Amino acid sequence: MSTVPISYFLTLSAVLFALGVAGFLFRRNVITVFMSIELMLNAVNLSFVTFSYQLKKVDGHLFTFFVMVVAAAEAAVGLAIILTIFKNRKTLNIDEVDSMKD
Amino acid sequence: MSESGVPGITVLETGQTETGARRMLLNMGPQHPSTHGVLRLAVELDGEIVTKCVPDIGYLHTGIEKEFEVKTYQQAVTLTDRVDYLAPLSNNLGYCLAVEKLLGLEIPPQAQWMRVMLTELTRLNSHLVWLGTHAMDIGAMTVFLYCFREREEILKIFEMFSGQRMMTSYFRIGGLALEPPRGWHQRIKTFIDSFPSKVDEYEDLLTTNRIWIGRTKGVGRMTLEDMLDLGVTGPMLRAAGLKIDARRDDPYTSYEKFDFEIPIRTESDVYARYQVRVEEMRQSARIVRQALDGEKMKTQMEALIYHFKIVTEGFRVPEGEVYQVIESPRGELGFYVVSDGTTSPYRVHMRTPSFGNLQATPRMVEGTLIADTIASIGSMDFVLGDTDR
Amino acid sequence: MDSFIVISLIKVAVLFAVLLTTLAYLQWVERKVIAHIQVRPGPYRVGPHGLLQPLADVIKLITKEDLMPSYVNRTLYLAAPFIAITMALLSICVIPFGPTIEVAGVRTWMQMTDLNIGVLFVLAVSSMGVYGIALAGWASNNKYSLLGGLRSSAQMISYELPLSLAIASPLLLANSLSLREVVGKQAGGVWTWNVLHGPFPQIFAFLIFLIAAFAETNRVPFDLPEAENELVAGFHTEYSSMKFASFFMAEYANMITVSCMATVLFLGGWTPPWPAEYGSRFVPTAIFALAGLVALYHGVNYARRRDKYSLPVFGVIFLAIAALFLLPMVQGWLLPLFWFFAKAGAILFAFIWVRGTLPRFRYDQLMGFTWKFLFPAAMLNLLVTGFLVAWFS
Amino acid sequence: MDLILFGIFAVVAVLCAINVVVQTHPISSAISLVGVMGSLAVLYLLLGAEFIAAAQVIVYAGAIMVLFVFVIMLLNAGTEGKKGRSLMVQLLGAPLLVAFLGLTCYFVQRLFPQADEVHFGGFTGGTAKAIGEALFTTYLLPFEVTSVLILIAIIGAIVLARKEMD
Amino acid sequence: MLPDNLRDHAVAAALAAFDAGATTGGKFERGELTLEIAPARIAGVCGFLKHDQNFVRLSSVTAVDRYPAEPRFEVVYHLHSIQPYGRLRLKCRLSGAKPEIESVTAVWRSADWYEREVFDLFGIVFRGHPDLRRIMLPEDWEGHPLRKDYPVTGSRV
Repeated sequence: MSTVPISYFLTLSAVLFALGVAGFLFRRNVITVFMSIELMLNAVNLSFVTFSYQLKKVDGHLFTFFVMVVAAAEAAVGLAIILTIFKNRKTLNIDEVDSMKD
Repeated sequence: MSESGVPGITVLETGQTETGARRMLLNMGPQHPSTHGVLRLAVELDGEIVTKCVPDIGYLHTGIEKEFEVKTYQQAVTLTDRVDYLAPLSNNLGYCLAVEKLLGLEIPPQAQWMRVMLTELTRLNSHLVWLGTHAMDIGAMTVFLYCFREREEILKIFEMFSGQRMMTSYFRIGGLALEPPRGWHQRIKTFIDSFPSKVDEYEDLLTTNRIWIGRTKGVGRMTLEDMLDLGVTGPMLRAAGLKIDARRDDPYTSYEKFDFEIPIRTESDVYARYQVRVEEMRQSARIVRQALDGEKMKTQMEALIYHFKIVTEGFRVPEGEVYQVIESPRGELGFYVVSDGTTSPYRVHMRTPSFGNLQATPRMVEGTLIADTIASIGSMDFVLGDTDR
Repeated sequence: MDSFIVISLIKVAVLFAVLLTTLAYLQWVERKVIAHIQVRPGPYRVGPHGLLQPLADVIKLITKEDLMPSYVNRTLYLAAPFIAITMALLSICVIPFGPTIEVAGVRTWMQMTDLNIGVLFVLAVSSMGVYGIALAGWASNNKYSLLGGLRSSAQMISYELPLSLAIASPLLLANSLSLREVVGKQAGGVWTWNVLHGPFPQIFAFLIFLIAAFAETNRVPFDLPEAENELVAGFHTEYSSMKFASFFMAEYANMITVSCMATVLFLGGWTPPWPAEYGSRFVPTAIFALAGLVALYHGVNYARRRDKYSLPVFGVIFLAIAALFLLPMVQGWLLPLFWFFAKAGAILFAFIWVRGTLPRFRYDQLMGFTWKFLFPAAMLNLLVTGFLVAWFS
Repeated sequence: MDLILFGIFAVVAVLCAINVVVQTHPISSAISLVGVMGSLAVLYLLLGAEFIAAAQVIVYAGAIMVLFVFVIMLLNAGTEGKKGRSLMVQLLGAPLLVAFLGLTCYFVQRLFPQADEVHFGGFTGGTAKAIGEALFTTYLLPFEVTSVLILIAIIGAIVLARKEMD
Repeated sequence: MLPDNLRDHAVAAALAAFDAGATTGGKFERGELTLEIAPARIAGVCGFLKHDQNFVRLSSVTAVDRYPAEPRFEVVYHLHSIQPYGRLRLKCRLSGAKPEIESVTAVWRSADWYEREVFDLFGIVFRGHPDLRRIMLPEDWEGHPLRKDYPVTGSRV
């Protein structure tokens, strides 16, 4: 019945966040970039829940909850935008979707 | 643009269509559960909407018309069974009538009445298969097995008459192939007495079913002008409001002596076709009953083997050509027989109803949902043997 | 701690064995019921009354050649049936089948585990089931599969909303997310079951739940993803052998899960329809005795030669079961099980009955049905229930 | 026991997250992301956040990611084309990432010494009841604001994804 | 020229009045009226029959191979008028060397598949047909099976 130090959770959160950043910076596919953002949000959620545990308060859960709601709204709008981009530009590569018009 | 491999459909590459929508080419068939045989529909889809449909037939082409030319007239009867294998006796009848017209032969009334009765049973057989498979296409599985239960009875009756369940070849030039078997009258009477209640059973399951109505009403619409122009015949025309039926317009085999209605509807959708065919089943049952009760059937049947003389001696058909039309379950079945005075036909052309009806497929399904395509082609009641010959 | 693990393992083993057998025989029952609806005998050759048919099917499926089409996405193609079956079997472990029982001195619940978020667990797991289907459709590299997978994802996401809303109302009445407590609140008889009870009887929620459950499990009239007359076999067109069997089993496992959920949420779980002291404990005996007598009668006046021997045997077995229900020592755990399975079985029968009766919806009709009718109805029901619960408490 | 569970799911989460970043096909990335979310849900349970764990699976894995998968399937997006990146990115990217990570870990270890430890059952305030109470009292305003946000998002998504603007 | 014995058939008379040179012969046998039409004028005749004589339906288009006689092919059209009921057979004789005739798809759309079938099985080309391909046989099939000089038995190697 060993216990887990709080810092492990936070470190995991940091690792996931860093991977999210890496995906966000290095990937070119709009959808993958979008998923990297979700990964970062998840990493942040983990720290919220961990802090909530440490402070023995439920507020962190509430923040996580709101993050999820915002992520859902963001996914709906974001994917709609991606669909529109694909319809107009025939590509999902962000490097090629760089001009305001054409 | 690129060739899709299907002649007639040029698939535009992703995103290159005029409307900017992505298209997808779907090959329905030749092996597909709801193309009823080996029809291939090359369908271009925009989402679930059919934007283009090209029927591709010929997978069942057996060269029957060529084979007629090397058979004697009497032998060739067996070929006609194989054309529309769901309504073999209708085909037998059409061919025999054509040759009899060439010969100037009048067959005995008893045989005529027997022909009418068996042809109407064939119509029941064919409509039952149609209703069953059509309902199955729309997901009503039980109707299928109910229909096949009655069809089984009809096939048993055919077997009793001819020894064959499907490829009966029971009608021959000059009459019938065999003396009717003992006990046939009672057998058919038992069947036809219970049949209308069976039709009620199918209607209970479908006619007022909300899902069935939702799937069929307003689906597969086509105007009467389009249908006439595209060569559609049979129940489809009657469902569009045209009272056309060769049994009435140009009576053959003493159909003029029978009392029956020609059901029509005006909506011209899948539901109307369903209603027309169901009503036709009731009318056919009525004709069979009239034939059974008719005075002609109570007399002796010896005259039925009138053709014996013809078969043993063989016959030469005088030179000439005829086009004999009958009303098959699917529509206008025409036999164009050309004779050069020898013992085998010079040329036989079959104007089969399925071939004509199938031509209307693109007109009917383009612009509709793919699920409606299934309902629409199901409502046409084509048989691929009948189409490809 | 150790006894907890041992008991859990035993429960897992028992539950798994029972569930898989039920899966196999549910299919037999379905074939039999559909056959009788369609006036034919159904499976009849393998074993008496086709009772060994499921075994034969399993052997056939295992020994079939396992085809893997070229150009599939291998990983996902292999993972999809695995996901489907896992998610289908997983949710059964929070379903309570009966009250506390005592076996060999150990008291335990007739339930794998009781989570205080049991309902959410079932929802979560069932929402993951979409992946199995969607990935199967996509990874098969087949247009029919893809269309089937897309249709099915859209359908399952859409119908999950009314399903969740319908579940929410009985939860409001029970004031708990634990399935065991939901059942506990309904003890007392048919008038305390959620379907009839409360400030607002949940009969509408029950019907909405059932309809949405039909759609969630891809059953007729909502079986569009595998509408074989349009899409061949939908998402599992390219699957064969045991991979196909996995999808097949997943469908039936889902049916069992939703039937159990409906039983627990609306029909009072394992509680009898009226209290035991008024004779409800004799109902199973009566039913099985009647079944036994009918079987014996038909065995004596047999219609088919095979029935001459098989039906009397069945009759004797049924009578023995009837006698078993009279033993006081087993009544404690057998009666709740009987009631639970009777209720779940009735819902499963409804699944099969509908399949034998109705045609299939069209895709847009299906979507319109949930968004234009089912979802508002569920919302309204929840609203009314919520107000009434707040008013009366 | 807790440490073993943490170890397993932390490793699964990290491996899946790496997979999200390195996979070239979006659908593989999406499935890996579902894996991350599933493992995180288990870790939430460990932290006593049972409602959030369920919500994580239902909302994130069951709804949002299904939407992603759906869109990827719909667009039939192929694998990402490999394109040459600038030399600096190729050489410095990975080391910089590792450096960033190390720094973060160092601060975390400094700020949170091994004093407070997590064990299952150490915090039981994450029930649906507790969250509900907080949601409808302290956080009522944000809650209402998010519902408006979702409404806006729905309308926005419909407007954007409509076939043609007319 | 229209044979005299057909003058009392209203359709034949009307057709003669519409285009005197179109009809090259005809007969009335076994209750069926056959008119032989000059191949060059078939489309015009059909248009007239459809619009003025109510032959709204084209029952079928087929052909007969009179090999080795010349003109070798007869293209046969069966027309159907619903109101009043009537059927009519049109016949065009084509030479065997390069059988070609104008398509009637512009008059009746149903001629589409019938003409394709005749093209497929007899090798008669229909000018102006929108999509003249083989319909029954594979695209790469050699020969036209319903011609009399095509063997009934035997297989291609």
